[in-house]
Amino acid sequence: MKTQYPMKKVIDDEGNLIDSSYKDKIDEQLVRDFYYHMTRIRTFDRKAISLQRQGRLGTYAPFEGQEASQVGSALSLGADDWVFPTYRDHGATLTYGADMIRTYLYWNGRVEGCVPPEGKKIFPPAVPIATQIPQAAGAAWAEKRKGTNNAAIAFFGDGATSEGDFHEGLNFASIFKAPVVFFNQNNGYAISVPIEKQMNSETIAQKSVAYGIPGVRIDGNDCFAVYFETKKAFDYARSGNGPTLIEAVTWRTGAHTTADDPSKYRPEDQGKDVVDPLLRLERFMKNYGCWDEAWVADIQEQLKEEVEAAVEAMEKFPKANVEDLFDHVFAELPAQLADQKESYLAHLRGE
Amino acid sequence: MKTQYPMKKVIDDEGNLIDSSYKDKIDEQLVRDFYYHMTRIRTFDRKAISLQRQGRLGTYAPFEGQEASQVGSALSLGADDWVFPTYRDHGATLTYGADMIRTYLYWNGRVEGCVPPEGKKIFPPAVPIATQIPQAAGAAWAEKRKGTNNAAIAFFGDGATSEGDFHEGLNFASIFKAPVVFFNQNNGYAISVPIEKQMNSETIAQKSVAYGIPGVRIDGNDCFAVYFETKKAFDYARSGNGPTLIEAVTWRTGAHTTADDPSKYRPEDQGKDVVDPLLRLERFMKNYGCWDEAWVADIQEQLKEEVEAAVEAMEKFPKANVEDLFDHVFAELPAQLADQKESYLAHLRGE
Amino acid sequence: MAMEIRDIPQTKETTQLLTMVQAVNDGMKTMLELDEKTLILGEDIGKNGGVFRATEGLQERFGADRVIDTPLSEAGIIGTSIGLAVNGFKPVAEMQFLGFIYPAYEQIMTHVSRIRMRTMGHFTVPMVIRAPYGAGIRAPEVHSDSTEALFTHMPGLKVVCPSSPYDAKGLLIAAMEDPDPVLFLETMRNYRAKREDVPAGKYTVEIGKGKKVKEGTDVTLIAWGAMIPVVEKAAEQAEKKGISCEIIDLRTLYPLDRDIIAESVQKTGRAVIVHEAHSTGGLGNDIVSIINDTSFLYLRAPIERVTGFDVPVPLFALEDHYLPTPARVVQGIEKVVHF
Amino acid sequence: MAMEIRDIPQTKETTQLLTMVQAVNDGMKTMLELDEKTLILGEDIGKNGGVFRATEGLQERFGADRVIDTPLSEAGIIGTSIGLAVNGFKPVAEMQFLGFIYPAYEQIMTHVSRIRMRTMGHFTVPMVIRAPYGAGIRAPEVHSDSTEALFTHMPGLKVVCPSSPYDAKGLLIAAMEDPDPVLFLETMRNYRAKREDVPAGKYTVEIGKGKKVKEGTDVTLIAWGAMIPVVEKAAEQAEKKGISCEIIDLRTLYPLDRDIIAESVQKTGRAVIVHEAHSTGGLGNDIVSIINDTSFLYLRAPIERVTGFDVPVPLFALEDHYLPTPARVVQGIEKVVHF
Ligand SMILES: Cc1ncc(C[n+]2csc(CCOP(=O)(O)OP(=O)(O)O)c2C)c(N)n1
Ligand SMILES: Cc1ncc(C[n+]2csc(CCOP(=O)(O)OP(=O)(O)O)c2C)c(N)n1
Ligand SMILES: [Mg+2]
Ligand SMILES: [Mg+2]
Repeated sequence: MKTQYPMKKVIDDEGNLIDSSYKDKIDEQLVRDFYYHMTRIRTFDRKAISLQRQGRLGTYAPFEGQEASQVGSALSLGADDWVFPTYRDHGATLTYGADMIRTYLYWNGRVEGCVPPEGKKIFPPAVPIATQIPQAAGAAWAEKRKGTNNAAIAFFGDGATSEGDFHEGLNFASIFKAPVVFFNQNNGYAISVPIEKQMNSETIAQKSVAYGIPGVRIDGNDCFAVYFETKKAFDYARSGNGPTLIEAVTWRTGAHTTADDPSKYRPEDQGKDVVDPLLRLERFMKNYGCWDEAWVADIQEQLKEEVEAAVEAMEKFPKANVEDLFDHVFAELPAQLADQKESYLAHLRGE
Repeated sequence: MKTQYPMKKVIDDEGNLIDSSYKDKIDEQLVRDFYYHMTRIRTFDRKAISLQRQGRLGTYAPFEGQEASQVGSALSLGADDWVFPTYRDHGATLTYGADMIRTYLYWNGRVEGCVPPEGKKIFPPAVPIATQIPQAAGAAWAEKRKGTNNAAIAFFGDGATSEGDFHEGLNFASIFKAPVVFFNQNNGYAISVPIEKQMNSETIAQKSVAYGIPGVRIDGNDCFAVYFETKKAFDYARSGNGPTLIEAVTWRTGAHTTADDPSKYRPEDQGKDVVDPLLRLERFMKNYGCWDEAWVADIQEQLKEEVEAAVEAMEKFPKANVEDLFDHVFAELPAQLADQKESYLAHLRGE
Repeated sequence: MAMEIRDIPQTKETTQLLTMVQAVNDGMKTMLELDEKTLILGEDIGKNGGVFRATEGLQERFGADRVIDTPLSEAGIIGTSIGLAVNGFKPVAEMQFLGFIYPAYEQIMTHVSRIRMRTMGHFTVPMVIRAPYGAGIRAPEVHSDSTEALFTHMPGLKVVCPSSPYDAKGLLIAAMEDPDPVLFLETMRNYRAKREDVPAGKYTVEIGKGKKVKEGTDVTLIAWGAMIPVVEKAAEQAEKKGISCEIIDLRTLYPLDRDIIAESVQKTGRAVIVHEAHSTGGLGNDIVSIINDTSFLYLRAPIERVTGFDVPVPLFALEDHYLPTPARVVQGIEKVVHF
Repeated sequence: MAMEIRDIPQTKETTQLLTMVQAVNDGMKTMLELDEKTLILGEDIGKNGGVFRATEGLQERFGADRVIDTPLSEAGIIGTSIGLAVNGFKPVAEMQFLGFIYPAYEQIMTHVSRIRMRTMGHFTVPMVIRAPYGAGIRAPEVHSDSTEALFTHMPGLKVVCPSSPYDAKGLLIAAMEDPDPVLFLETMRNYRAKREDVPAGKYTVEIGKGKKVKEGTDVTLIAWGAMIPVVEKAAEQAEKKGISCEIIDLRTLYPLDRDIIAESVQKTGRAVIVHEAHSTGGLGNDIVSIINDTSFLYLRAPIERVTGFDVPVPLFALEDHYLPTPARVVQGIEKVVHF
């Protein structure tokens, strides 16, 4: 089966363009955008881990190693599309326009972190695995019904494909030809469970056959492959053809979350041969003469500042308001809940 | 996709053997067994409908038109295999050895109808759609663990493939190589919803690709194709290779249940071209010189008597015992439930 | 208390004599006409008109694009309805029977009920989930569950359960206009039990308000949905024994109308709660708590609960034994009155 | 009342000082050794030893064939465990968090709890479903649910929730030997809170029996699992104010130990029930009903419930406000005492 789903690459590990048909599609601005955003989210991510270690952030899910997948797919989105991320896709949402301060707040247990900037249709991260998949199908279907040209993307991991919601979501989307891209990041593990214990199929892409939709397997550490294939899937969706399943094969460099210790379950040498996606892009830039040391130093400095400022703002953010515990459950507080709120506030006031 | 899953047939609509490789595998006893059981379950089924019309049975789910699928698959089972049927598979369970009186009792709302004969591992019918699929995988897995040569079969309809449990069950079975046959009867409808509104794939067989397991599409009205392909799947399973997904394409001649009116949703001429599986077998028997009028008349008479006797026994069965409402919820009645039972029995006694 | 807010009916003069299931149908039809964002989704709701005919004629009238036959996939129905609802539509999703809602439990529990709170109101899910419920019609296994309590323990979701055609239409329209998700339970047993004058066009019955069905002085009977006729019969029999019963139809199961319960129990000093769900974990216990919290000093006898037993709803040969009967309710009434 | 039936421990003399999570681990280890039909299934329970290390070392010791890493598929885990259980095995299925059990809700609700009744005992499902539950450890969203009440309204299933290492091991072994399915809830918050002497080898604590944790005369405090330490602290504070508290640890949530509740409340005349689940639909209401049914005439004040609020468990910045605190419990105690 595998052979029917070869892995698409545009550049190789050494940063050489191996599919010349893309030559004209790649311009310097695009390459810089990739590099900028991948650097940006990595800066964010590493800072988050260090904050967590210092006790300044809650349990955190890092995405290092998956930057090409997240940036490539996020940059292929249109301005008015819907994004349904998981807890590991804040690289993608930050790239798409999520607020950095609020993204940190989320990882500090602040509900404000679930609220996207006005006009950005970014759903809060799905924590129960795979539940966002039918939701994305529904949101996309709604766009189609409204006659817009907008689409949706659902992010999910390899582990998510084992859940019933993956199946039901893809089935619905395929039947109603919802303009949605099912973007799978296959990082080889669901926490500690390697992919061969999660499924008997050799690829995730082949699961598309069950729904009669296109399935593509791409090198998820090749930002060009990710970007162009996702764009193609969006074009296909916007043209009324329905969903595509994309399997972006990638690698989670670090732990599942800061509460996890991958040395317990990953063979020591596993992943050693994976070339870091940012390094791969750097090699490409060097190979093709668009590596600019000064620019790189410049953005690194700028991004460090952006991240530091976001952390500061996060830490200065007004304290969590206990009223928010009660006020957003319903549009209007039911009487009993209003009583609970009232008497708890009185209790806090020492009454 | 469809072309990758052509429909396997052994005999055609006119009863001609179209795959000569089966010539030596078919003997007269097998043919007679098919004819006997298909006639038997049809007699049962028609009687059930007529009983329901007379108010002597509850809502009933008929299977007329699907006899070749049910008998062919049931006869391919080994003596110690597990059967996980739906509410429409009592043709298969009767053939496999379920008690006819109890089968009628089930349709009269009697829990005794869920109890199989000792030694027959027939699970009660799955009413919540697709839930039996992971269960069958589990029971089969248990046989494998025990090192027996036994397997399991899960029956389910086309509609069931839309549920998450279908997906999760097949995924588990494929990973753990459970000796189970997933036997789908694609009768074209989930109640009123035609298959093209249930799924975007052209076949159900192709859904096997998602699990890296064999998928076969067969003519479910051809008892030979059903029998030999299911047997093959069992051989494959018993040899340690894991599950197979079989799509038996068939047709539900009548209503979904006696509470349903298919004229509301099925085009009048749909299904008119489907040759009744029993007639098809009769043609085969006539074509190949094993049609014996006297024998047929004989078994018809005998089966009529068997069915009448079963109906009589069902109607003479001891009345439902109210204690059974309480006594089988737990191995031992918890105190509160014992109180509920006690006080209700007292209430019934007029205390 | 038990106020009903009615919009001016579209066709003022007209009322129709409708059964409950027809009233439900009429409610959906009314809103499909008035609000183009309304969508109906479910299994067999199109040409077939639903297994109980609740959606009869709607697809023909409004098209297969608004009255949508879905695949057999409850999590898929609710999951996509969430996407439709956050993106501007008002889905009314039918679960064929309440006993088949469980595959969608995760979507309801972790998303339908939580999206507003999680996003501080940025995303909301104004959807209705309709489900026929309850025993007593000789349905096959698992078709007869009455598990409302599994949904009242889920903050963020409202639960409504009318017992009459008038309330059914008015509450359904209120649910469809509610900014929050509503589970709308329909008693199959009384789908066609009686007809009632139902106004044409749009009107609403306020969610969260019970209704006093009958005035009385000796004991308060509290019930909803399928149990209202049972309680009414019991009250009749009790009156013959000289016991005057007040009957409260809760109509909304979350949020509960505490005031109507307290007011009545404070008057009568005695309460019998009747529901067909299991005793343990049933909503009756919440009502006992409400009475404990509001009316402790008024109580002249322990509160009685007459409920389904703590056993799965049995196959139908025994279902009449599972269900509360007027005789069992009368027994409960006598117990509290003669305490 | 609160009897404990102990089998003779295998290694008589030995006890170990264990935390709750170690005791759970030890319970599984003990039964994996004694009963070859025992299987452990779940996500990340193998090499990883479970996200809380509850299954640490078990796969290494008993093999990947008996301690089985499953795909991320709760309905699949429970569905296949049903098949394993009816076919002779004794599966212990781990749900990674109680908040992730919902995808398996249909399998539990319509099969795990009903197979015995449906087949008059011909097929049975002797399985255990383990799930860490509750808030208070700054876990991410949905990881902190305490929704035991969704499972006590499901006849056919037992629900157990220990609060101490000793009870945890004894009840877990009892659950694994029970002929019926048991949901076994583990308080994450107290997984490592204290150590206790736990006998080596096999012993059981009887399912269905509460335990009197502390004698007292003025008020009965009823709680379980994660709330026991909270209630203990509250009792200490109340004692300083001269209020003598009796504490009941229910330990089993279905079936409830009615006798221990009634006996204590009849003595004290006052009750405060504490749980972290939402108030509406919470098990506290069942306990109020039990007291109403058994001890009406003994009550000197309305029963108080101190519970989680009727809101979804919030993201962790607000979770301490969601959870009952000793201070809130003391407030409840004072309310009933000074009624
Ligand atoms: C329904 C459900 N079950 C279990 C979990 C616990 N859990 C969180 S992440 C995870 C693994 C997810 O793996 P994958 O989908 O591959 O995504 P990745 O973490 O690798 O990005 C698990 C089991 C959950 N969040 N939801
Ligand atoms: C979970 C669930 N949802 C809905 C139903 C109601 N229902 C009963 S049979 C059926 C259609 C099943 O179709 P299919 O799987 O094709 O089997 P068939 O009836 O054609 O044999 C439906 C929707 C159910 N039993 N279970
Ligand atoms: Mg992964
Ligand atoms: Mg069908």
